[in-house]
Amino acid sequence: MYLAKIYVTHKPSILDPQGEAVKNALHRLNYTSIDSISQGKFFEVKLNADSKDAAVKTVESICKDLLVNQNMETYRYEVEEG
Amino acid sequence: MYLAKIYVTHKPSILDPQGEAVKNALHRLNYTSIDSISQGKFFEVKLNADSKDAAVKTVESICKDLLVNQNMETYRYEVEEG
Amino acid sequence: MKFAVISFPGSNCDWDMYYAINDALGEEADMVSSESTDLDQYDGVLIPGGFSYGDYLRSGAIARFAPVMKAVKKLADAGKPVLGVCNGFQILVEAGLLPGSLQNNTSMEFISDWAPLKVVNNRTMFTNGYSKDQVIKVPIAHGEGNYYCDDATLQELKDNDQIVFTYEENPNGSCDNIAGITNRAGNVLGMMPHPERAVESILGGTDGLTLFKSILNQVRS
Amino acid sequence: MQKQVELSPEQIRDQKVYRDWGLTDGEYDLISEKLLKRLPNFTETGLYSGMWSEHCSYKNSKPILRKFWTKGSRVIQGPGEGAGVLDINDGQAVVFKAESHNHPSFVEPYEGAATGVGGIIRDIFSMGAKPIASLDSLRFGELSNPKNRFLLDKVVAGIAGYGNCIGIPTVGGEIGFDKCYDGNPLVNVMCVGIMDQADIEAGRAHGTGNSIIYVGAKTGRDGINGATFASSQFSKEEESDRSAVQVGDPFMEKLLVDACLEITHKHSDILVGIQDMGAAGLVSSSAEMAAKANSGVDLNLDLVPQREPGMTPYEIMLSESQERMLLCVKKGHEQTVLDVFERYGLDAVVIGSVNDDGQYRLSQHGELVCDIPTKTLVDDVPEYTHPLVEPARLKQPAPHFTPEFDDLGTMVKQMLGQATIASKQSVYQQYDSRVQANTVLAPGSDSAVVRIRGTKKALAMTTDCNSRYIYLDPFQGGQIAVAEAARNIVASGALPIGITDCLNFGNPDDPESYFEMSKSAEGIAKACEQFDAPVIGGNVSLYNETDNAAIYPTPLIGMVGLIESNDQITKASAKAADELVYVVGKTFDDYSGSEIQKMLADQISGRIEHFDLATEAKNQKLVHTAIVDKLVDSVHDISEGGLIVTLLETLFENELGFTGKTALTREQLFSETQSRFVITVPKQNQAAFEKLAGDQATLIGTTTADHELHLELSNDNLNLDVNEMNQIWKEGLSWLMKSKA
Ligand SMILES: Nc1ncnc2c1ncn2[C@@H]1O[C@H](COP(=O)(O)OP(=O)(O)O)[C@@H](O)[C@H]1O
Ligand SMILES: [Mg+2]
Repeated sequence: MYLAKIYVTHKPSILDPQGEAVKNALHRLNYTSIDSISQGKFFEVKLNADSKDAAVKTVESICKDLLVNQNMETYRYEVEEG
Repeated sequence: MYLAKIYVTHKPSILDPQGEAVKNALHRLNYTSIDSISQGKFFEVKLNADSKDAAVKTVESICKDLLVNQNMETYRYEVEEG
Repeated sequence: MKFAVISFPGSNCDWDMYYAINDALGEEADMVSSESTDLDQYDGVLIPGGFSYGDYLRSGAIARFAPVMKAVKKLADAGKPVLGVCNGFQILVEAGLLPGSLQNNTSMEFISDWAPLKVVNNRTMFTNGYSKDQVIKVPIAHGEGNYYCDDATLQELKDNDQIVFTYEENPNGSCDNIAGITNRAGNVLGMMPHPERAVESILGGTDGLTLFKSILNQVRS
Repeated sequence: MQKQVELSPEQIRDQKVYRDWGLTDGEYDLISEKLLKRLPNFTETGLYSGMWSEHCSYKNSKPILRKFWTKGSRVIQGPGEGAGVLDINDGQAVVFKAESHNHPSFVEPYEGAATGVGGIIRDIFSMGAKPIASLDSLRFGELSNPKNRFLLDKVVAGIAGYGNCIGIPTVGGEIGFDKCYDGNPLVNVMCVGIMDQADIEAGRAHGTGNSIIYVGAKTGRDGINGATFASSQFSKEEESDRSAVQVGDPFMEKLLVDACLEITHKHSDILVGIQDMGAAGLVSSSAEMAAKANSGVDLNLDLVPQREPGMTPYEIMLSESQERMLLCVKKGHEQTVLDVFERYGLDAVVIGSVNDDGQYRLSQHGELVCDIPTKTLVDDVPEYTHPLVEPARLKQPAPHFTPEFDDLGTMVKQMLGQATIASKQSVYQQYDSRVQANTVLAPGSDSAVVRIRGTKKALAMTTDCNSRYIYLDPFQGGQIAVAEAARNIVASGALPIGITDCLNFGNPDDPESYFEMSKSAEGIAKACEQFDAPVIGGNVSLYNETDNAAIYPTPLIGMVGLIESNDQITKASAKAADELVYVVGKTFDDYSGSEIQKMLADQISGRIEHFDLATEAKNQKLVHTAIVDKLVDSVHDISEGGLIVTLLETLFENELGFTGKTALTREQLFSETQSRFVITVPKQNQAAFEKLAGDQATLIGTTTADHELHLELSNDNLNLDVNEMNQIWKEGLSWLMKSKA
């Protein structure tokens, strides 16, 4: 069994209304030291694979197929045995 | 300026409809090797602070105040200068 | 009776609630901004549906910090009626006035339809006009209406008769088919279905009007 | 900072860079030799390319749009403004318009559809109207292709995501499936608003020294020069766009709607004009507002709120960032307006002012980066007429098609499960159709009906277009699209008062495609006059082709009808057992372009027969009179799938049955002869109804309580369990969607 941690974030030039709204809320709560905030997704995936390489391959392809909208998002991941 | 990376995940005992839905979709796409998947949130926060300690303190408290619903979610973070 | 309808940035059922009280029920309701801090002149508070602050982060999470929420708590503590519908329910939960949480529908899709509901508890100030186990028809419209709480909380809800409405056909995966609950004292009701959309027969039914009439009954008697 | 090196005017000319932006050699020469008498610089060339694109200028479609009938006694504002306006009595007006977002929805379906909704809503409230309802009209390739399932899923989620959040009910729409939409899905949305006639606003900037105020979201590198790309054909290699995808923020737009309506209602004395920033963003809104008022503007781009550092004038002016509006406000009164926006938490900034020399002047970092006559951007666009060539398929239509099948019951079941026929509930239940608490008929009936609070009036609305008929006969097909919309409006108890359109076609440079466009417009125009429903606005989407394969010509009709008294609102579902069931209109062997032809022959072909506007109008009048006289309980028009589908749909909701007899053949149950309705009449009204109807209606049976259907035909008998049929129909679409790989 392998454990993959996948981090999905907005591409820089894409509008992130969610992050904006959270930042504004924090400012209203007087956290004025917050300069910017962006909200992304974080997946923890447990999967079976014959090797780490095979696991990485699967992770790469589920990112492309489903987890990530490549029009708007970028991603990175770590895979470890676990 | 400090950069905090905050990871928010469902508590293990709590229902995660989003993770379930993603898993089912992956199974329908024939990724049968996926054993489980949980979907959380990932924030990148840029903030001003006088010291790393001060930054950590702010991050801790914005998590508790707003970013995390402690009934259902847990969190961890890393803070670095940046 | 004089109600306050709380309007948050992004509330979109605020006027529906306002008209339900002023036109259909024939009582008085004011539209009150979420920035206001004083609700002392009101006999009850109605927190409407919508997408407060875009429902970004988690639905209701940002709204809970609006200045008005302190006043809502005060009014709730005084035993006056507080009703949260849909996003209003989500806000009450985030604010800790009601237990549990509202998660994504299991279909991960928004659902809008008429839902048959069972009145499980008709001895509350919101439901005294219904008979026990009466099935009523009220519209639902939500993406995050999947009520969830831990087992201990659920047991408490049951033991204290806090479950008020359940779905006849569960549309969203909520535990024990819960559609609406009260706080322990029974004066704060949160529900996903929209009673304010069922107050005129031209709109498809008046089962929701009975809920507002129940509040009047209680206060007047 | 990614400071781009901009090409010099000479480089633009010599390397013919303007061609990449969609300007032709002739257009470029016109600009440099006649209009400017000098070479345009980089920014200026970009502005012309955006403003002279088909999407903004209608340079290819204007000759066609002129064919439409736009007068009508109710018209307050015809085509030309953000949206058209019609008088609905008592000093009130209805405002509506439809818009396409085809290309963005193909590239990024969720955001493309969502921003389509956001865009059309801005057109409505920029007129001063409160948006009260939206509708959609969607076309996809067949669901056997996973890409189309993905597109449908995401497009619907996008429409729902935006409409539900902003709190405007999505009350109706339509969806069709045909191979030709593979790679060219259509996503059209329509928005309807109401207002007091006294509050009408216009998109104008006049009065020297008056201020130009920018409000709403910051400008980013979203959809830069999208108007130009929307006006070009797709090719497979070019699926990825150069600039960032536009993302919608419905929360921000909700604040914008409320704030702008507050200004139009409370501060109309200081508001000169207001317009949304749609295609070609800041340049089109500012240039159009100024050109309409014969003035010019001076804008300082440093003042434009920007999301990203280092944006060039070209990027700032042609960005299609969403949720932005432009206002012209009387000099000295800016603060009043800024204060309102501030209360809603919106960014609002004075970015320039109106001038009296008619120049369009932009400065950035203290430099003049554009200085051209405003009119040249808007009014000097050349207009193109194109050769028309009748496509070969129209000259020699295929021979008459007669459906052949074994078992009638099996055929009915297969029909009910077709994507185009099956219930769309799994789609429309994702739309909040009741927010605002005015929806009387939500999706599921013939047209949606929204009452006008505080009056006895209600508005009926529908979107319709059977593109198969237009493909087979553009002129008659155009008429049929309008007739079908009117039929849906009438079925709900209303009378049509006007239409908006969305002309979705292929490449106008293709003479056959242009022929289809031209002929269908003539058909639409003719039918509009017949039904007293002028065209008050619309939108054109050309170049819907992938690698030279064009869609069926699809001129969407969005129609609005008025119901004077809300006790006339009529549903499509029969209410009770023991009511008489009539078919209004005659049934012939009409299978060209029908669903059954598509099912059995896997293509459509043939000649459109037996349609004429006079018969259509006569049958609609009968139905409307019967409704007003309170003789009928339910009315459902007959469209795709024919009589049997309509009859079953009439029975489903209340789980009724039917027993009856007809002289029709079993094949004719699937005929799609136009101008027909299924209606139910309580027995006590039989004499009165039959007297009114004469030979226009035929009694075919009665409703029963046992959810069984027994129908005797001239050459067969049909016996069905209505609840079983209901299940097939209801689950058909989800079933096709779930057959995921
Ligand atoms: N995409 C959609 N969005 C909202 N409602 C829809 C959609 N597609 C169909 N509907 C609703 O489903 C019902 C049937 O649609 P349709 O078959 O197109 O009707 P008709 O053939 O009478 O025009 C209508 O009430 C329509 O508004
Ligand atoms: Mg119809």
